[in-house]
Amino acid sequence: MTVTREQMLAWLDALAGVYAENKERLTELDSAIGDADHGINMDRGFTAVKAELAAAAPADIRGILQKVATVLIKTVGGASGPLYGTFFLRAAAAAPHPEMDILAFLQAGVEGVRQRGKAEPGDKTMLDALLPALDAMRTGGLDAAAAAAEAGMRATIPMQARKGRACYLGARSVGHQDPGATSAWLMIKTAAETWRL
Amino acid sequence: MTVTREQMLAWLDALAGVYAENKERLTELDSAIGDADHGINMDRGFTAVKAELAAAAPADIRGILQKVATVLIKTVGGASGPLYGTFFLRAAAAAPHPEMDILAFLQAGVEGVRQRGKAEPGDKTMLDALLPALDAMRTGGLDAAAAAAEAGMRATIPMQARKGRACYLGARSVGHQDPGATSAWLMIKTAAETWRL
Amino acid sequence: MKKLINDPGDVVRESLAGLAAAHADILKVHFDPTYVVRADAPVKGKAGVISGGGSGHEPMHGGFVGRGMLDAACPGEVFTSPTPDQIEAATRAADGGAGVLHIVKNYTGDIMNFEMAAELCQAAGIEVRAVVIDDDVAVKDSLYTAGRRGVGTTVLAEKICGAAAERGCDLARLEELCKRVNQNGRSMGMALTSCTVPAAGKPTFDLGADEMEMGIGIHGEPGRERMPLAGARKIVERMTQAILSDLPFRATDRTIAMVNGMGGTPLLELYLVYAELERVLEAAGIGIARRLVGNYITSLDMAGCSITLLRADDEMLELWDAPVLTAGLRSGC
Amino acid sequence: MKKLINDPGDVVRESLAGLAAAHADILKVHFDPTYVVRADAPVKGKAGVISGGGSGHEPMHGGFVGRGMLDAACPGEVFTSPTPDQIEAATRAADGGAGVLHIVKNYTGDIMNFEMAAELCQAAGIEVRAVVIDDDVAVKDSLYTAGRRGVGTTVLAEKICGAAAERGCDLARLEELCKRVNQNGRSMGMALTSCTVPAAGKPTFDLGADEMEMGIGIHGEPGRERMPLAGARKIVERMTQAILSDLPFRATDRTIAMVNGMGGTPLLELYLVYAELERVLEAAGIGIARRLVGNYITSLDMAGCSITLLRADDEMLELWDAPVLTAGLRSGC
Ligand SMILES: Nc1ncnc2c1ncn2[C@@H]1O[C@H](COP(=O)(O)OP(=O)(O)O)[C@@H](O)[C@H]1O
Ligand SMILES: Nc1ncnc2c1ncn2[C@@H]1O[C@H](COP(=O)(O)OP(=O)(O)O)[C@@H](O)[C@H]1O
Ligand SMILES: [Mg+2]
Ligand SMILES: [Mg+2]
Ligand SMILES: [Mg+2]
Ligand SMILES: [Mg+2]
Repeated sequence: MTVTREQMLAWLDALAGVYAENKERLTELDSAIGDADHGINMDRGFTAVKAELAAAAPADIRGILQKVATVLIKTVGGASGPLYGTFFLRAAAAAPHPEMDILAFLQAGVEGVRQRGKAEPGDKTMLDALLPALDAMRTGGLDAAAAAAEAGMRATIPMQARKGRACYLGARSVGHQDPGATSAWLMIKTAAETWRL
Repeated sequence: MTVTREQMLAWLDALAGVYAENKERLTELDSAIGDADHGINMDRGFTAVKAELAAAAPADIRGILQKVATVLIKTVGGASGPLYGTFFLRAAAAAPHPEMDILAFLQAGVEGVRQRGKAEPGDKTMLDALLPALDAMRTGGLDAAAAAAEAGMRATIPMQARKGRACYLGARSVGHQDPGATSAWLMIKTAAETWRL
Repeated sequence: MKKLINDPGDVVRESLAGLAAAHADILKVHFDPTYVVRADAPVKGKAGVISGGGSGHEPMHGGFVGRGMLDAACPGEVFTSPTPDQIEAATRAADGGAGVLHIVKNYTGDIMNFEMAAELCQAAGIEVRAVVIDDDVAVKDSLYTAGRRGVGTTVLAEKICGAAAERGCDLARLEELCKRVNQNGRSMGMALTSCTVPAAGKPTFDLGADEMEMGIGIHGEPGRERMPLAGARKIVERMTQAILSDLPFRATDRTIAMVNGMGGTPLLELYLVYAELERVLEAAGIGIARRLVGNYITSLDMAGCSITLLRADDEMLELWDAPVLTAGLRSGC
Repeated sequence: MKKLINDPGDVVRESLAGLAAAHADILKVHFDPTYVVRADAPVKGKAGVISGGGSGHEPMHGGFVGRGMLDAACPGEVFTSPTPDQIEAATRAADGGAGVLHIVKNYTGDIMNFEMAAELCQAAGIEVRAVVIDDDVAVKDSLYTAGRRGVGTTVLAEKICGAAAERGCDLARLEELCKRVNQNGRSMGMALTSCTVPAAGKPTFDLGADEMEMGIGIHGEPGRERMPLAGARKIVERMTQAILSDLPFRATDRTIAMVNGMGGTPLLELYLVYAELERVLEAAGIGIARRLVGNYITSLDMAGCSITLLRADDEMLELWDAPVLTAGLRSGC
């Protein structure tokens, strides 16, 4: 399955809306086991992405993804900034033009997050939504990926965090859904919705 | 009407109890138009007086009143410290032994407060309880004095303060009972009760 | 009540013990009667400068004891004036033979206790001059009332007079200088929350989530008016206008400006307030020659701030720049 | 939410503008990318020392920029790590040709952003060494987690390494020194109230009127455990025991002690806490050679405190006493 430059722009545009809508919710989740800013960070980042692309969208998908990466790295900050930034940086490298293969895109991005954050599955991070999504993508396509991401996100609730701020809470981190896994699910879900093929 | 050394000690002992009981109430009143410490100040002062007298009560009334004055001046602080301190200092000067005339006592004390604080009747201070008490004492005796002090205390409610902290509130000081007028009433009332003659 | 204390009745004494332990190089604390005094007091031949008042305003006054500022300070109980015996003892400890200046904030209790102490000192042959600070523009002045409160200008007066005394200025000129600082200083304060007096155990006043108090003092007294919460810009404009119109300040005036926190407001906000103050003064053509941003004259854990502006002459500016070494304020050494 | 701010999104920028306006003699603030830098940077031939992290901890880090401490600081949004471009720009501005030390607090976000920045700097030919501070004894360390948080020891490391750099210490020795400070420093914090992130608008966590959080960090993260409110003595004993047993400290150790306020706790209480700390250490035979009492590494408007103990060697003590001139910390000049 591949997407065009226009579909990519449509997705990024949709994401800005999605993170704006979920700003409070993500921040709420981060209050419970973090420092109450994840929603604010994601909203700031993707609002900036939208503005940048509106001003001047690169001619090809790789250029677009590179721009998204640098904007996120410059504007998000925190842990999620470098992580999502690296996701798009690696995805850009993996993106041939004119069209982009979704599996290759996801594979490169998730691998980037894993390398940057050095987290393992079960550490209660965004990886717990991203890795299942990647596996499901291989076999069942985007809708399956979105469903797997959601399941992975819910699976973070009983986990005790071993990475990120939440791990400072030790056992008290159990019983809360990971904010980053939630923002990651929103990303895949939005892709499945905008790229209905 | 005169009181003996023993009656004087009984009154001072009773006052320690009265201000301990009314600590919260006086502080409450001071929160509304002052700085929330009048009850704490009075309680600290008369607790110290009680301790000092228990340790070593002077042989005559004048000595007792002088001791009360110095203890209050040293322990009460704030506006009420110098005021009540001066009250007892002047009362001491007016006290002949072996017995003490209540009217002379009250007259000297109230005059001392007036000179120290330079307040006028109607300024919403302890004087508004003390002056009526003094007048009533002349004609009707101690019970009348206590009743007059209570009326004077209530009369401070509609007044706008012109002296003390409360005057910083301007019109907002109206509608609240003056804490110092209240502690002054308690003083006269307790005298009437302990000196039942 | 949530405070890092033990028995509420011991707060002042236990805190002073910590102050003494933390700054033994600068000051000593004497108990019963209680006062804070310069480690090297009395300084022979130097006029002494002391102040005092209720506790709960830290670092004022004890934190301003040291070279170039106060020789001694008398801390009363929380929000309660110190007693005459404390003030007399502090005056004796500060007297190097050239007399002692009492910097008194205009509160009935402070005035009366310092008066009684001054009588005791004079009787003991120590020359004392008292200057009353009454700079709070929130309080309408009047002959028939206790007049204005003494607030932020007290800090500036202590720094400037302390520096002058350090240079050998005599008592008469110190008195004149302190009066001049008071005449040219104006302050206004506001509160976002009430403070809680330890011995009282609950907030002195209740303030709605969307209300603020304008024109407060430093003792948790309610202010002149309660109004809907506003942004920092509006708040600073309102406070500054009240200050500027009062003296009045004029374009081309050079000022020493203080943005002071009430104790519960973090620096992040105080610097933001300072930025707003500069904007307003620039528009009015008034220059800030020197400035102080931080918690200097506080009201326990109250959230809020006060602004103080002093129209400064060359002597004041020069004295402002002189070295000062205290727990709460240090520069030039 | 009750704060002296305008638009919550502008807090950091507006506050930095105030910092720059108030301390033009000490520092400059650059925007987009945002960093605070010494007025006289870069100091030719001197190794640079910079730090950074989320805002909301004032005076750290911007208030520690100046002679004898930091050459530059990168303030992120409130509680959000700065971004690599900010860190790279600050590093360039601080580089006098002898390389730059990055003092990084151990948070995943800070680590990753400083890592990415270091890669950019190395690519640009600037030598960078990063030392991670992880001194919080409240967090159980483990190979499988992000490890301990970096808290109070960061302030001591910035002072000591800044002084060493000022004396011409080279980058390699600075790195070694900073690691030594981190290895010998331990901290523990507690909260009486939550803080409120301006952009969030409400308290990060709810705490009952008779509850407190033990083992908090500096970002309003809930602590290790919630417990009934206790008196200052009990609280200090508990915190100090956790610190002493961790290193472990031993009798005859000489320490630099910091009693730090979280932003909403007044000095009156912090000095009282210091008195309690001295009592506990005396009993343990541990000496306090130097101390710091005040608000240095805060958590917005949170009420609470933290205690930091550094087992100091002669070099650290000598560097501690060296002159420092910053907005938030000054002595010896
Ligand atoms: N090492 C890591 N690997 C992968 N994801 C991580 C890691 N550390 C944190 N995260 C993710 O980042 C999220 C928090 O992001 P955010 O709140 O924006 O940053 P910060 O924690 O710095 O405030 C967490 O919920 C978690 O999913
Ligand atoms: N000038 C004055 N003359 C007489 N009484 C006064 C004067 N000023 C204040 N008071 C009395 O003192 C009371 C307040 O005492 P207190 O609260 O103990 O002192 P402070 O106001 O210094 O905190 C007031 O309620 C008032 O009755
Ligand atoms: Mg977060
Ligand atoms: Mg009072
Ligand atoms: Mg009082
Ligand atoms: Mg964060």
